Amino acid sequence: MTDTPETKPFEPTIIGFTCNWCSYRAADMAGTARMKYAPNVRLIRLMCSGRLDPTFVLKAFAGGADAVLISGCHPGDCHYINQNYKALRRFLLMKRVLAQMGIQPERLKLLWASAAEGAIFTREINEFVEQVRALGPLNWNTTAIEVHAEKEEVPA
Amino acid sequence: MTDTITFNQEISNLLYAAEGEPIKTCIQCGTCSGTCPVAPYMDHSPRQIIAMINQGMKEQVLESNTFWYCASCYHCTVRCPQDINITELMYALKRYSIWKGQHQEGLIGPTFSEAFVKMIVRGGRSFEPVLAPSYIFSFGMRELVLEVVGATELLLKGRLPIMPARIKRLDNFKRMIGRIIPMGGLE
Amino acid sequence: MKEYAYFPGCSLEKMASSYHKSSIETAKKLGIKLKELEDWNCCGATTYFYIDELLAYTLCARNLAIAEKTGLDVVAPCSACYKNMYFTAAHLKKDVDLAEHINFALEEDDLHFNGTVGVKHLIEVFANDIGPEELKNKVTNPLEGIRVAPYYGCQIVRPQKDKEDVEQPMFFEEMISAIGATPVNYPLKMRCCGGSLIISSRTAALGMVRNLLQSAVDAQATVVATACPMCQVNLEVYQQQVNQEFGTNFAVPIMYFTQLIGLSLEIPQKKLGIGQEFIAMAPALRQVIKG
Amino acid sequence: MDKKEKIGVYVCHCGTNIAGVVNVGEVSTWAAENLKNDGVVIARDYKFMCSSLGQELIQKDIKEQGLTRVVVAACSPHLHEATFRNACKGGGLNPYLCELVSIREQDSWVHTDKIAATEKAKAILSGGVSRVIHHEPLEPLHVPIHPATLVVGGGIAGIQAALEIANAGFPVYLVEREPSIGGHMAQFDKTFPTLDCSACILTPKMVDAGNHPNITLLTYSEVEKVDGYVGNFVATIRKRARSVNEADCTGCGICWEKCPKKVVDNVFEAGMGYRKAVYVSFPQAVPKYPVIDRENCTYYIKGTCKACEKFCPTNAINFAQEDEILNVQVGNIILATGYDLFDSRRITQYGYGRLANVFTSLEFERMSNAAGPTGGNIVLRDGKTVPKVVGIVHCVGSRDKNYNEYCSAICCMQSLKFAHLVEERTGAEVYNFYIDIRTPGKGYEEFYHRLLEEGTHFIRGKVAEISDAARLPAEEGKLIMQVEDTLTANQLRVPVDMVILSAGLEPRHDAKEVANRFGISCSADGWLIERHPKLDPVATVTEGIYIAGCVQGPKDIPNSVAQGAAAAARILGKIQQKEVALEPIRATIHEEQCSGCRICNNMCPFNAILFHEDKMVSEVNPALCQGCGTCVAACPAGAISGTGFSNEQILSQINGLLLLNIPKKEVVA
Repeated sequence: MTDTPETKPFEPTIIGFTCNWCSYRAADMAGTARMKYAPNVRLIRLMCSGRLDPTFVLKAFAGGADAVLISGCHPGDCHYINQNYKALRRFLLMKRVLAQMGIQPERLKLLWASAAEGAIFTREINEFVEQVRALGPLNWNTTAIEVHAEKEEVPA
Repeated sequence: MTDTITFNQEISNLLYAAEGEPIKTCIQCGTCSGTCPVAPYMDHSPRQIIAMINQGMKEQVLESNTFWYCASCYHCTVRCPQDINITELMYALKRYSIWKGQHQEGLIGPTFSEAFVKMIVRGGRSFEPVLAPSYIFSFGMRELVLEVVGATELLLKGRLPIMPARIKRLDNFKRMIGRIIPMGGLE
Repeated sequence: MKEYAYFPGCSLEKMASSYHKSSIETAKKLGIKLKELEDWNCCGATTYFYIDELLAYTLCARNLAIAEKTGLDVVAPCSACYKNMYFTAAHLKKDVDLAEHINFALEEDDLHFNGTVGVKHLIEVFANDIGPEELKNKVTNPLEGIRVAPYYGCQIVRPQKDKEDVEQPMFFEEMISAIGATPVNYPLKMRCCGGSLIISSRTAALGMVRNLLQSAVDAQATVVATACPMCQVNLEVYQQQVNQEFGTNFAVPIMYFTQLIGLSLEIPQKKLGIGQEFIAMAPALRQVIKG
Repeated sequence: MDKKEKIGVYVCHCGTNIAGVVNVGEVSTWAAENLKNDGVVIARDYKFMCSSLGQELIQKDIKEQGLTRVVVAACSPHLHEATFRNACKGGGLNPYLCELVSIREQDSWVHTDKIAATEKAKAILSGGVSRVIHHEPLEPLHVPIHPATLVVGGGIAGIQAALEIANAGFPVYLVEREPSIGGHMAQFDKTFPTLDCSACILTPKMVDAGNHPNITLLTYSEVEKVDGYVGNFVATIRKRARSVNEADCTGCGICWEKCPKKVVDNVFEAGMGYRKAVYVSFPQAVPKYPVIDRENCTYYIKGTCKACEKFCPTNAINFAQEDEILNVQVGNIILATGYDLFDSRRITQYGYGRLANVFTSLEFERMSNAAGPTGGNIVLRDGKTVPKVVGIVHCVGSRDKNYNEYCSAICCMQSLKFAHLVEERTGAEVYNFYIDIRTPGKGYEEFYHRLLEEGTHFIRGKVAEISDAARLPAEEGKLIMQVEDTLTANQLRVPVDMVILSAGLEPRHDAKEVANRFGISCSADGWLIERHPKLDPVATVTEGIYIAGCVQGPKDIPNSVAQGAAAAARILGKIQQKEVALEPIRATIHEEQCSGCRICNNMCPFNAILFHEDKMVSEVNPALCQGCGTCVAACPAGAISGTGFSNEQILSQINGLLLLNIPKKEVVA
């Protein structure tokens, strides 16, 4: 594989939402164990995957992300009893919404990872990055940022 | 990318039915070998075969009779505490061994399997008498006599077909198979 | 009238024709129609999986696709056919890529597998869809005094399909009780008979047959009942060789469960294929055979 | 933003942990130049930000430069968030105006490409800067702590916890479902590895708990409901009718002596022995009062008998007694509800329930107990034959994905103890069938060695099946254990007279309901989840609720006792502080924006949202709210904001994280 400037592979940018208790700790665990994964994912910590507002996903896509990862505790393991089921429902809904907006639903991924599953976290991220790389850049029309109510000043 | 594929991975890749690489998770508890009704006839117990795969002992594994003796009874599979589909693993080893053309001498299994498959590919259905000549050369004489005795009795009782049954849409059937594997390999 | 798509499988065409006959007749008498699949092909048995996994799935998928066209669940009387079809359907439903690949091949025969067909073993139809209660009500000739060793064999419950008990199921026993016979409890009812080894590893297979027959005889069974043509042939045809090999003296009739049910429903012996066997069933059944 | 924030950025080298992969100098220079418009006035990198010198650096800048926000790019917030917040506080800045972003666990430790890692660090830092602008100064919530504690479960862990708290001078309610406290430990004969008698060491503690002036013992009782929050819980407890007036009963035992109804004791005697319809669980029961088992009592079934009433010298029998409902107020709760034994019937190939001489571990415990149903004689199910060969199966229901994947931790030692007792009392030959011998505990490995010296057979292999199918004359009338000796690769058929299944531990069958009732959660296995598996093993995510003993996971007696004591210590610390500070991560409903749709009401798993019928708006009780934010995301009117995780904070963080990509996109478009 020789990379000439023209064939340089596309590097996707992925925004990942993690919950404070399981998946963020899974990421910590991956770090502590020095597991290696692709540097394309940037994480945002929420207290719970149930906090995930669909607006966040749209905002990420509008802001230039090529894909979004949502991750939380395994079903049944939620630190807030069962709020990750709400994340699951929102995830399924978001997939449909994305399809209607012309974004491949495969650009949104849901990952359950417990605090001990750094290896799973690592593996899934690598797979997801490859999957998104195959999908190519999103280039979503950034005017779609108007779709949602929030008006943000984009830092220059 | 620079990693060479291990024997464990090669076998795992042949395991469509048992996703992933479950062989690695074996804890060597011996449930499979304790359960196996054929284990006393095998040169290595199923548990040892798994350990040997994980150690990359390819030659020794292919030389063993273990997987050819597997009776596909799935008793080990339902008991395995690690959810390893051991029976499917034995299938994978058979496939690997046939593919590489490498197996213990004097085994009937490989020849028989190939003959059987060729027959289905030709006619769509299995038929027993035709099989005999295909594997005769690898049969011991005593077994051959016994087999003929059995077959004759079945024939006398009207329980063996004289003519092999064929399916009707044989051409479609052959083309269908052609889309999965190149026919040259088997015909 | 309940209706099923019926996949007889190669052995039932001739070798196990008595199983075929007795299945059709018994089912008919119990109000179940078994409609044979048109132009079915061999399921590949276990041997096919030795050669090429994908090809094995393709063979089964063709039958499943043909069955799917009928809109009925497909029933297989042979345990190996059943297991192959069941797991092919399960894998194809789970793995869209696999299904796509195989459907590409099926196009050659104008077929498509959608994953809607259900797969059942013939014994499940009798045990669950009819059930011991209804069976008991329809029995006119209870097989009293017949001690039957129910032989489950391997691939009906193994590998696990759902949440059923894979170690000590009881549905066969319940069915035997329903027709008035006595199910005997013997420890090897779930053990493999070595059927798939009889050609390739005869010594091992004969030993397994011996253990099984011994266990049934120790429990004073007069007949062994099976639900698989491979087990039947293996246990019956090779009994003589077992006797030669181990100096034993077995002469245990190996019957299909449908033959036993048929007798209890007073279906004529001939229609049940009784008389085609090597080890005569008549002596063991003397007390219940009418006419 | 009306007022421009003054943000200080600090990039940590963490020695070479970060600096070895991320070019920290480049990151801080980049931040100083490119995040100027966001308000970054100073950006530094330093070898160890968490050191006192690093912290002083921040404090100095806050004072001298008048920083209003601080962003530290270092390790995971789970490690040092509190450190940097405290540093800010020390510098005079509200601690919640500090943001720690992780460029170690999430960057330098997981990537090898230095350029990519440096770019990612910039993005992470930029996200933190964008976020911190929207931080608000917060104060921790303070709530008073009620000095009483509720301990649920009267096994050894619960007893230990109750005694620790009571001895420190604070009131405890100890609730137990069975008629007596004592738990599983009361059923055991000997304890490993010292082989001291279980009852001898447990009974004094039970008596202490029963007599302690600070402990209110509520046996034959269950907690039905818990309301409130840390410091101020109200527990509703059902005290089931014993049909015996405790004030009058002397525990003399005449009632159960005279009772004509024999009942198989499936609880204490594990089905091996009998009790009467009026009974105490065992002779040393605490409290000493019996209960009438109404399901089996002749009087409750047929309306006649009353033998107990007739003979009771103090007229303590009260057939008309009704369940009592108590409401108790407590500041903290300890759950020590223990475990259930794995049901060995589930492994049908081991034949338990089908083959008479297959015993469970608990049956064996009762059998070997001198006070048990066989008077301590180890005999077959016929009650008289002494076994000559005994097989012990390890890992029954444990380390098996078909049942429980985890290791039950106690079975190896338990099996060794059984092996020793069998040999000592019967002289029988003992076979241990194990997968791995696990003896991590003080004196445990030494006990294993003792067994090896005693000549116990150890066969490494998981037993495949146990049957009575004899093939050889030597196997006639025996149980045959089929197993591979994995060390020699031989398939063995070992004929034995008796099999003991060393069954594993399982979560209580109702663990999920209990967890729900107390507002905490179970792992997929069903054990209750601790706040942190290493650093906080007895607390839970719900403030004020602690767990101890096997309810948290399988463990032996010393560990259960340690956890009971640890949970008590945590609570005593809390009680002595008199009030508790809570993280101010809470949801708030803006009344003027609330449409009263009530969607959020049912979303909340902690029932923290109440609805004001009069004003038709919902309100969050900040003491109950745990801050998960689900309601914030769900509110269709956007009327709920989540402190610390507000929409503005997160949306800005997204923007910040993507800062480096935006120019690239524009070029492409």
